[in-house]
This record gives sequence, C-alpha cells and structure tokens, in this order.
Amino acid sequence: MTFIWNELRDLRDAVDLGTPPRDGQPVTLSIDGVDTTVPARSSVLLAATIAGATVPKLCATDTLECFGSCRVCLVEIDGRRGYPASCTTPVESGMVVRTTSEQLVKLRRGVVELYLSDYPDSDIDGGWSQFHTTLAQVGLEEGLPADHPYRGGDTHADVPVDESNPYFLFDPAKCIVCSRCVRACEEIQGTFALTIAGRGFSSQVSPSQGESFLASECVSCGACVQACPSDALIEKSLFPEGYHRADPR
Amino acid sequence: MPIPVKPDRSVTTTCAYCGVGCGFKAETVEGRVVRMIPWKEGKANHGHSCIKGRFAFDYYQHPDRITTPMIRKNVDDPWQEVDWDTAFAYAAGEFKRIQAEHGTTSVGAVSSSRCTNEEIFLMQKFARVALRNNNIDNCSRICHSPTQFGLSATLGAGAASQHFDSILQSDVVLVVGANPTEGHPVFGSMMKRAVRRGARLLVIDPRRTETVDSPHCRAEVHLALRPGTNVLVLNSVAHVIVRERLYNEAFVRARCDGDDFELWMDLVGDDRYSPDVVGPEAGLDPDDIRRLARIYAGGPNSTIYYGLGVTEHSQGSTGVMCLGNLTMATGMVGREGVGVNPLRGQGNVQGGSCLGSWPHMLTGYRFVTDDVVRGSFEDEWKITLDSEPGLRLPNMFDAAVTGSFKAIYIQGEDPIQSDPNRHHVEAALRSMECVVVQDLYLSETAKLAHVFFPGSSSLEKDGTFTNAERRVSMVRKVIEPLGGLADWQITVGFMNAMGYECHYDHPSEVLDEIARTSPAYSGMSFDKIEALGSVQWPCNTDAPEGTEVLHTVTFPRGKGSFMLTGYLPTSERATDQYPLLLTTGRILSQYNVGTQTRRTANVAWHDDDVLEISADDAAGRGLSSGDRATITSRYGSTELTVSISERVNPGVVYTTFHFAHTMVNNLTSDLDDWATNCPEYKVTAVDVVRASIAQPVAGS
Amino acid sequence: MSFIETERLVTMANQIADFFAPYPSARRIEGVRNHLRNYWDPRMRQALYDHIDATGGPELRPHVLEAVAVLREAAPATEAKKAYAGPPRD
Amino acid sequence: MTTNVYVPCDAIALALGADDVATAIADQAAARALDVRVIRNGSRGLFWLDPLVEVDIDGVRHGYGPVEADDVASLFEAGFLGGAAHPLSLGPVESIPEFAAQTRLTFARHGVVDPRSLDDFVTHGGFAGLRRALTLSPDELLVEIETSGLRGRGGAAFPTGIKWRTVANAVATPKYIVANGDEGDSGTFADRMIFEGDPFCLLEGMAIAARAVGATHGVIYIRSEYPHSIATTQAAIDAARSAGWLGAAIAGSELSFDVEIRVGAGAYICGEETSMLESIEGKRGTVRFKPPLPALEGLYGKPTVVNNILTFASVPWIVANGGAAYAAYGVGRSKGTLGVQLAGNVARGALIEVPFGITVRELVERFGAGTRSGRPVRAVQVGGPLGAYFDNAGLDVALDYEAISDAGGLLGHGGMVVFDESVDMATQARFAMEFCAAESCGKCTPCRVGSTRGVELIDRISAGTRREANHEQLLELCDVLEHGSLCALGGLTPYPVRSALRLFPGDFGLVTDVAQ
Repeated sequence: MTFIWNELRDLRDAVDLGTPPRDGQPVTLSIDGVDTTVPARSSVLLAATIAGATVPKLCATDTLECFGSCRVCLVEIDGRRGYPASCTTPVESGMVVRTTSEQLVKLRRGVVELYLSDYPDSDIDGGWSQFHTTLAQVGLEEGLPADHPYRGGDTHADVPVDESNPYFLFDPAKCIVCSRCVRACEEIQGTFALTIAGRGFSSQVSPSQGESFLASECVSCGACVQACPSDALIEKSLFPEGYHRADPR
Repeated sequence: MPIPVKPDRSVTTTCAYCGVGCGFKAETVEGRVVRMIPWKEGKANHGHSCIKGRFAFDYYQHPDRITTPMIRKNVDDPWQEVDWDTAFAYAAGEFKRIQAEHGTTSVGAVSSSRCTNEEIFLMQKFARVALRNNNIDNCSRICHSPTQFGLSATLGAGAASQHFDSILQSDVVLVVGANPTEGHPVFGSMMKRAVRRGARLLVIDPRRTETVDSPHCRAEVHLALRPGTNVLVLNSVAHVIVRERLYNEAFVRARCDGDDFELWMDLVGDDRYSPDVVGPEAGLDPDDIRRLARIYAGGPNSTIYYGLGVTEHSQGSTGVMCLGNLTMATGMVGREGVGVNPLRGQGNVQGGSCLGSWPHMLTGYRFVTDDVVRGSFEDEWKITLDSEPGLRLPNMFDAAVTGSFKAIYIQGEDPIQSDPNRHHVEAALRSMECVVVQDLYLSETAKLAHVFFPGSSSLEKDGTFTNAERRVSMVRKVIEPLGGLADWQITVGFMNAMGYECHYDHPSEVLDEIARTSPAYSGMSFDKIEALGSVQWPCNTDAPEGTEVLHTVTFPRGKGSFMLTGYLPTSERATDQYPLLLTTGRILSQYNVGTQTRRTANVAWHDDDVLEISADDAAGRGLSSGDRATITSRYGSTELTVSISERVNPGVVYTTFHFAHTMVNNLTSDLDDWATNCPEYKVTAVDVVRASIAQPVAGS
Repeated sequence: MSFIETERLVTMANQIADFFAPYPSARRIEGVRNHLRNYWDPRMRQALYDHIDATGGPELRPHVLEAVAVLREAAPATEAKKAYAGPPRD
Repeated sequence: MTTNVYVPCDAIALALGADDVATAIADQAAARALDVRVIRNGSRGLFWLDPLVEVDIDGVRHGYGPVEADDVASLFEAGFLGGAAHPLSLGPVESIPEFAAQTRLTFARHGVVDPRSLDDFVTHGGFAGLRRALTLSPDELLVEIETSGLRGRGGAAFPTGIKWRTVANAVATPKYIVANGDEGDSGTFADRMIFEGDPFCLLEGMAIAARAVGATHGVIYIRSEYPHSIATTQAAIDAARSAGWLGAAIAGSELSFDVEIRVGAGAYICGEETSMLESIEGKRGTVRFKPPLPALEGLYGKPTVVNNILTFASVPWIVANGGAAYAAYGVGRSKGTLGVQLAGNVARGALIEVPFGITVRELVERFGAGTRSGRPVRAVQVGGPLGAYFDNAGLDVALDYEAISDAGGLLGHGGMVVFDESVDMATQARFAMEFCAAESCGKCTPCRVGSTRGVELIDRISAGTRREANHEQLLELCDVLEHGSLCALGGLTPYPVRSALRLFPGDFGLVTDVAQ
C-alpha cells in the first residue's frame, strides 16, 4: 500500500528536488545521456536533479507543487516543440532530455536578465539566497552589466518595505513574483492569507486585501519567509543593524 | 546595503513549545541564535513551523533571565546570589532538615515538560533516591493526566495511537475539545491539508473556533455543546451508533472484551442518552448528533484528535474513555487513518508522562506498587524504593495547607499561574519551609521561593523530547547554558548534595539508563535517534526502528475494554448569581502561561487576555467590545477587556490564560477529575459586569 | 488536623465511587478499592479511615465504605501487583 | 396580410441606431394602418450596410440599407413593403455580391432568424445536427467530427476530434463542456455574432459535444463587455430548457445536459483556456501549466472540452450534413469554412464566411473593398493583436493555417485589421508590447517583465537612443518571450513585433536614408 505521506518523508535537507517527491512505479528516462529511474508522476526537474544535473530554478521547490512561472528550468526534450519547463513536465518512459545546450544557456540567461532588470544592484554582491545561486548558475553573478539596455526602465525600487511584522519584512524591490510565498501559505500553512495583487508588471505579493503583513490574516508561521528564494521576505534578525535600502542612484 | 548576515553554524534540534515537536535548524552568528529554520526532514513538521517555534526564540536572552543561583532564608528577604555549590548545599541542607523534622514524605518534587526526557527521568529519580519517597509529579497532572488514565483503561496505552501523517489517510476527522490551528498549528496545517484533500471534518467544541471554519476548511458538523456536557454528548453519539447498529461487530468480537461491550451497549443505548433527550440538555440539535455519529461510524477511516477540552473536566478521564470506547465500537483503531490521538500541550509532556514522573508509576506506566517493576529499579539504582504511591501535586498543596508537607523542588513550572485556585496554591507555598524553583525567570511561583536555580532553555542542552505522536527527537545544545549548568546537571548536583552519588558525562547515558529500565524505550539510544532522525516508542527488539501505529494486532492490555461512562453533571453549574459558563483556551501567538512568549515580540499580536462574550449576553450587561468587565466566580474575580464574539454561544464566555496579571486562575474552581485530579478548567460559572469606570480627575 | 482536609477527601472518594456506580455490585466495590489502593498516598487513605472510624462516614457513598472495608482487610502492600487498568473482572 | 420586416438587433446594428429604425418602422406602420410585423434578427455581417432593413416578399428578403430612422418615412412612401426601389434599395439580400460570394455553413441562419426564437431556429434546420447525433453512438459521432477535419477556431487550431476523443476516453466524472466566449482580440467579433445572431446553434453544438464525450454540464464564458450577448444567450438557454432541448433527457433521449453562463471580469488573459477555467472556478485568472491538459484535468480538475464559440457553432452543420461534406471545403489540413472578421481601416467591415484557401488580398480587396481612407493598404494584421503584420506584397498568402504559419504569421481567431499608408509600424509594434504588458496575468516572468522592457526598448529605438543595442536586445527579448513564456500571450507577442521590424524597419529609424 502506498501512503501519501511517504512523499513528505522523502524530502531531504541537503537537496532541493525542485518538485515534491512522488510514490509510483519506476520510470526510466535519459537525462543528458544518463539513464535515470524515478517514480512515475515525478517531474523532469526532479529526475534531472537526481541524475546530478544542475538545472537552475526559482519558482520550483520540493515542498510546493510545481507552478511553472519562473521559466529558468527550461530543458529540451526530443520530440517536443520548444523548451518545456522541467518542473511542470512529468517524466515519461524513454523520454530523452537535455538540460543544457547553447540555446538553453542563452534563453535562461535572457530570462534571468529580466529578473535582474527589476532587482536592486546593491543587493547582488555578497548575497547568499537561492536567487543568488541561480545568478551564478547562469553566469550573471555580477548582476546586469552597467551598459545593459534593460537598465533605466521601470522597477519596484520605490515600493515601500513592509516592516510591520516584528519578525520578518517584505521588500517588494527584491520580490521576483514567483508566488512561492503565496503557495506556501495555501499548500503548507493552509491560511490563504497571501495573494498576488495586480496584473502584469504590477503583480505584487499582497497580504489579504492590500493590508500590511501584521494587520492581515497572516499567522506568521514563517512558511512564506522559508519559501522566498530572493530575500524579499526575510527574517529581521539577519539585519542586526536594521534594514536600510541603498540610496537610489 | 541590505545583505543579510550569513549564519556561521547550524544545529538541528527540536522545538520545545508544543506537543507537535517540530524539527528545527538553529542558526547562529558568533554564538548568538539568529534564526530557527524548520527542518525538512523533521517527521513531525516536514519543514513547516509556526510563529512560536520559528520566531519566538528570543526569550532565551531576555533581560529578565536569571543566570546566577540565589538563596534566601525567608521569602520576604532579599535574594542572595551564590555559587552553584552553595545553592545545592543550602537546598539539600534545608530538605534534609525538614525530612528530619517532618518525616521522609514531607517533601516532594515536580518535573517540567519543558525539560528533556533525560531531565524528567532524573527528576523522578531524584525524588525516589534522594528524597526516598514517591512525591513526584509532572505538569500533565493539570492537562493530560486523564488521557493516560482513560486510554490505558480502554486500550492499554495512554498515548496517541497514530503518527501525525496518518491523518492524510483519514476520510473523517473528528476533533473534540481541541483547536489545532491555534494550539498545535503545524499539525493544524496538516489537518487542513487532509480536509482540502477531501477528508470530512467534524468538531465538538463549545466555541466556533478557527478549526470549525477557516478558508477551505469547514466542519461538516459542529456540535457547539454547553461546557461540561462532553460525556453526555459522546454517550449520545455512542447511543446512535448502538441503536442504529453502526458498530463494527467483527472488530469488537475479535479484539475486545465482549461482556464489557454488552454492559456498555446497555448503558449508552438507554433512552437517557437519546439525542432527543441529550440535545436540549447540551444545547444541540439532536439531528446534528445523529449526523456526526453516522459520519464518524461510516468512515471508512475515521480518526479522533482531542485536547484539553476533553480532559480538563471533573469527568475528564471519563470523556477520554468515551473516545476510546468509540474507536473500539466502530473498529476505528489499529491501522492507518484511524485511531484516537491526544494533542499534547507542552513540548515534552508525553515524555513527562512516559518517564515515571508520577507518584504512583515508574517509567513506562508501571506501578510503584508492583514489586517486580520496583525491584528492577532497585537493582539499577542500588537502593530500596518506597512501595506506596506518593502525593499528586494538588494533594501536595492540600497537605501543605494542613501543615503535613513542607518543601518542594519545582522544575520549570509556575503553579501559581497555571494551577487552579491561585489562593490555595499561594497559601500552600507560603506554608512551606523550603521552596526550590528552577526556572529561566523569577516566575510568580519563584516570588515565594527560598532557593532559585537558574535553569537552561532548550537551546542550551542536549537530550530528547517525546512529542504527542510518541516520537522521540533530539534536542541539541546550540549555545552554552547561560547559568553555567544544563537542567540535568542541576538536578544531578542537587541529588549529589542530598547524599545520593551519581554521575553522568552526557545525557545519552541517562537515555541508556532509561532504555535499561523501560521496555518501551529498550531499543533507544542517542546513536539510533541520530541515525533515524527520530524514533516513535515502543522501540524494542520487536520494533527496532520504533512504532508508528499502535494497536494493529492486539491492545497492550490484551482485549480492549469498554468502560462504563455514565454522565454526571459537574457540580459547577450556572445559577442566577453566576449565569454564564466560562471556558478557557489558548491563542496561536502565546504559549501556555506565556512565560516565554510574553518575553518576545509575539505580544504584537496578543498583549492581553480578553473575554469573548456573545452579543446577547453583552447587550444584557451594557457591554461593548473594548469595555473592561469584572468577572466573578464562586472562587474569586478578575478584570478583563471584553470582545463581543460570534465564536461563543449565548451563555458561554471564553478567555485565554497567557498573562499573569489577568489572573484567570483566580476564577477557576478547585473541582477536578475524579481519577487524576486534573482541574476542571473548562467549566466555571461566572457573572460578568461592567467594571466601574474611574472618574476622570477634574482639571487634569 | 487531618492530613488533607476531610471535605476534600470525601469529595474525591465520592467522585471515584460515582464513576464506578454503573458497574455490577462486586466490580463497583473492587473498582473503588483498586483506585484508592493504587493512586492514593497511604496517608490520604489513613485520613479517610480515620474519618470513617470517627464519624462512620455518613456523607460517603455506600460502596466507598464497602471498598474501604475490603481494602483495610487486605495485607498492606504486596498483594497489588497487577497494574490497574479499569475495573477488575468478577 | 402581415408583412414581416427585419431589423437587426446585434451590438453593431444597435450602435448604428437600429432600435430607432425599428421604432420608426412600427410607428409609421401604425400611422399608416399597415399590417407590419417588425422582427429583430441578427446581423448579416455586412456592416457597411447596417442597419440593414429587410422586407420579406413572398419568401424573398429584400434589403434596404444602411437605414437611419429619418429614412423610414421615405421608405414607406416609396413602398418598400412591396420591394419598391429607393436610394437605399439593395435588392434581394442574398444576391448582394459580397454575400452571394460567401459559403455560409456556420452562419447559415445568421441574419435570417430571430435569435431568441426557438421556432425560427427549428424552422431553419436547427437541431438537425443534434437529432442526428442522438441516433449515433458517441464513437460514430466522434468519427464524424474527426472526418470533418474541424480544428479549434479560437486560434490554436487543434483538431477538435482528437480533443473530444481524449475527453471521451477519460474515466473521471463529471465531464464538462466549456465554451470560450471571452473574445478579447482586437478586430474580432465572430463569437459575439453567434451569441447575438444564432445562440441556439452554440447550444446545439455544445449538446452534441456532450453527447460525444459523455458530459453533463456546460458553461458558456462570456466577456462582460458583451451585455447583449449575455442577454440573448440567456434567453436562448431559457427557451431551450423550457422546450426540453436542455436539461434531463433531451428530446426524449438518454442525454442529460444543461448549460449556464459565466461572465468574465474584463481580463484578456481569461480568453486563454486555463485562465478561463481558473476564472470559472472563482479564482484569479492566471494561466495553468500544461500538462495536465484540460481535456483530462480541466474545470474543477475534471475532463473538460474547452472550445471556442465558433468551433461549437460549426458542429451542428457537420453532424447534420456529415463530416465528409464539411471536409470537402477548404485546402490542405484547413478544412471547411472560416468566419473571417474584417476590421480596421477597411471600406467594408464585415464578417465573411468563406472556405479556406482564399487569399488575404482577395478578402481585403474584394470583400473589404480596400481601405476606408481610400489610400493604399500598407499592412494587414492577421490573427488579432498577437498576429503578424503582412505588408501589401505579402497579401497573396492563402487563408490556410499552415500557409500563414509558413509566412511567419498565424491565423488565430480569423480577425484581420487593415492599415493604410499613414500607419507608423513602430507605434504598432509598441502597441503589441503594451498590449502584452497590459493584459499579462503576471505569472511568468518573460511576459510579466519582458513586455514592459519591450515597450521601453521600442521607445528608445524610436527615440534614437543606442538604437542598435536596443534593437539587438529587442530581438533577444522576442526570443525569450516566444520560447520562455508560459502561454500564448507572451509567446505570440513577438509575432507582430518581429514582423513590423522585418517589414518596416524604416518606421523604427533602423534603415539609413539609402533605403528610403
């Protein structure tokens, strides 16, 4: 008999499988030429991670159901058009997957450049979040070049920091709108306090109906902070001198 | 530049707040704890957390923290700071003097469920080998002692039958007198996950709690019963199951005592417990009782989770038995997704129960009156043990008031705030000649103490905790004890000063001693827990990696025993003078009597206890939300701010008990459970009146 | 002065007796007896005996008196080897 | 004898004063004591003639248009009830060249019947498809659809038969039929025409789908901007239900199927099928990743047929006449007919139903009669706001999914927006990015951030700021949008942008004087 909770128990501290582990019949597929066997219902991202491939990811994490919004875990699959997101693509027997190629490198870099075009320069150097790891994986650890055409555009740098919660703060300037916090609030905590308000470029994490974190339905379980890959939701205790944004250029 | 500091060290440990026992990674920068990260591999929490474990850890370095031992001859004297040896020698001298003057049994001890298994074990060992009596109790006396009694009597094991994850296999979840989303939030989230996956939720609780109705989680049936009618209503549920033949005859025949089953059917099948009779008495729609009974019995996999709303009654143990009976009658025990599970309060309250910190029991729930059991400990400890039961904590206070009990060693408890009838406890402590308190802060109780041992927080020591699902997890030292000694070292120091020599280099040696003397723990060791992450007892040669689900083949007591759970109304009744029934509970952001959480930023959410009252009752008293009101019971009175709430029915008022200054236990009665003396916190007849408004001073 | 206030002891004993009231007579008495034996400090039991000896215990339930009688007849400590788990068999 | 006079009641006709015309006709008839019945029909789709008043003379519909209320008296005076000549006289409507040249299958009843009249619908062949469907097994029915070669008319052109068979084979229940009427593409209005001109046809198509796949519930998602559509369709649903064509045991068969309307909340992205399902479920309209396909896990996670309004409306004719009859029209893999919508700077805006294979030029020049301004056609955007631009030289491409795709475009929902020489294509490219930025659900990053960057880059190019670097970045951004986006909104936005850059570089200042 298969138990649902076995999946939760397969979570490992040292590795983020990208999508939740699954129970299921073994399925063998090829990842970068290596035959890899994972349970059915697993994602290609999970299989690639188990195969040892380093697929950059931002919105995907193994404690949350896949979402497919960040578009950096793209791969190539024989017989499939385009570049499917590995997190939302279930494995199939005999599938042939490539996790890297010239085009994939370029595409991922192109996507991450878009993230960087709306992330504060002052928070790149010395950062150690998952976002910073992803930057290094796509070769953008230095941030966006000084003369990049994306510079000078609209950003969220002026949106105020929400420091209402005594324990953590939300800095919209660093939010990459991956919805991990929203999903953690729904799937893990079950409180449904967070949502994404607005559309398009204006999309922003919002507690309840545009309230502050403290005033909202948020119960401060910390699941959103834990889920945030980009230091946008972060413990205040990691800023012993207080949280001060760099002066805008 | 807002780059976060990067922790330089990470230690995996177990949260001490509630009975869920979440795994955390404590991260430090230069020896200072900067954050607690929920541990993905923690089997109780799978990487989830709540506000308390995740954020409210700063209490450990609050300015109120006392880090030097102190003594004084008289409670009116100023404290005198001393070194550890002086403190031990003074306390031991007083205890020995008192025993010489008033007898061996005139002293006792109470252990803390905030301490590790090893420390609790050492406390009961202290009482038995250093005090040479059985006057040892633990704080589950005032919360879950009825669980131990009631589940032992029916099923044979006073602990949860399941592991938490098992709820994901349940089709029906029955929550009785518990509010997991506030009290056990990480389990509450798991319960909500089960409901979102399609499990049907049933709730029996006087209040419309968050558990009853929250986003994507709504109870299909909620029995908002009148406080004090648990046994009546549960018998009515059983009545429906018996009358409609919804019971599992095959299970009962194979697994339970048939004669007792017949007696039980006669009892609950009587018209006395018909929903049509019970409904009006308990303030319920009879059809709701029937619906709940049918859904529960229908399963196919139905599970029960319950809390202090069941136990803290004069029929607390009887209420627990009702639940045990229901699981047996319907065959809802002994596999995944079913069972009966107490939601334990404090981090190690299950450990407190398991480790022999009882006046009548040694570790593993074995009677001190049993010569064979006692003999095994006598062999281990090389000492003769008292063969008679000792005093329970309330009885220690009772005996103190009459002058028969003179000294107590209290580890990490604050009975003045947490125990019923504050005046009685205060009088008891004042009558004692030596009160030794071991705590982080000068608690309300420490104000009446003669010796203060500065305790260590759970961040400052190694050991193990046992959570509400019988899971034994590692507590690891993240920082050095601020007072210089871990709690286990303090108890050993006191023990040595009392003249019983023993020595441990590390708490792992204590767990080895527990394993040698306790069958359910016989397979446990630090090395094994380290290797497996955590282990659920029983862990022995039959189950070397522990046991997730109990009662799969037989019950520990052999045949399951249906107990006869006749309903007796509590003598605490609403009258013209005290027309409302006060019930108590807790809120998410505060923990128990608030000793720790009040010393964190959690006060941002809840900085005072408030009185929830229905709009009807408020209107009749001219009260609005925000008004101050005086609450008076037969035992005392206090003042609280009023909040008009739809969560309580007319006739019922509710408050939390997290703040010392609100003194809610001024109100509570000294009624208690017939079997265990667990206080009846959940029913107190009160009246509420508008507090007299201070006149503004003219011209000011 | 009693070890614990008599009123409190009487209340506790009667509560125990009330629980066992639905059982057949022999088990009812045995249940109360076992509970007093296994859960009560001997000084509490003695205080109850003293009270009964002094007053006859008129406020006590009849089967408390019967249980106490059984309890006082038995040898003091060694017979109660079996762990308490509900009322005994007939 | 009563004379039937038809005055259209769809949104375009109403905007052009059809209600006043209808009132004037009734008033004049009363004043003259003439026995006239004014019937509100749907539009014939020849908008330059709207309001097109038709008089039924011995079963032949004679047209007068465009009629304004002020014209009505003169029409009566001229004796239009008898078909007399008048400056607005058009002769028999079905002989109007632009009408006669069409192949009306899906829109056969359109403009002919009163959209709210079930009797009218049945009299004109309504429910013939459903009646036949009830005599076929679900498998036989699926074979008919597969044989017809019908492809989804919403834009993706996925074979309808394959989609339906996937749902039919799915085990889970209940199954749903969802009709996507969130017609948000600029220059498109065919769905609205069905809602307002022949809604029973949509209901019939959905019921046939339900029969084919075993569905029991249907949802019609209509954008809130279409109040007349909502009203007309609701009236049709009520009428069909009263007459037993919806609900339990339809037409005495074992088919039970009912339909409800859900009104959108103004988000373009809710036209994307998965966003629409989220919206119907009461959630924020954001795109779901696929798989799972909606065919297997659609509405409320259950197997769901999601098709465009036009797709469902095409089905009754196919089932009534046989899949092979439908497949006889068209070219290559583009079978049957398409309701093309001509808009923009066009002389004769219209809905034109023609078989696949006709060229875009023929549609624009023959049916559309060139630009409204009279200046030469400079560009035509085919397939809505995310479709590619074709320059005048490129207009000979055939109306054919594959041919248009090969030419770097997409046929989409069949909308064509015409521009004359005055158009600035840099502005149009910017509009495409701006449209994407305005309508992005915000879920995936290429669309959420990239569309805003796209607007900024085009602005800098147009302003002459670091033109080459920004141009290069814009092309790279188009690659990221096309290959990296979660759904077609971001994925297709590069189409108009790239085609504008490729065909009209001068508008961006990207070619030197030499080329001009």
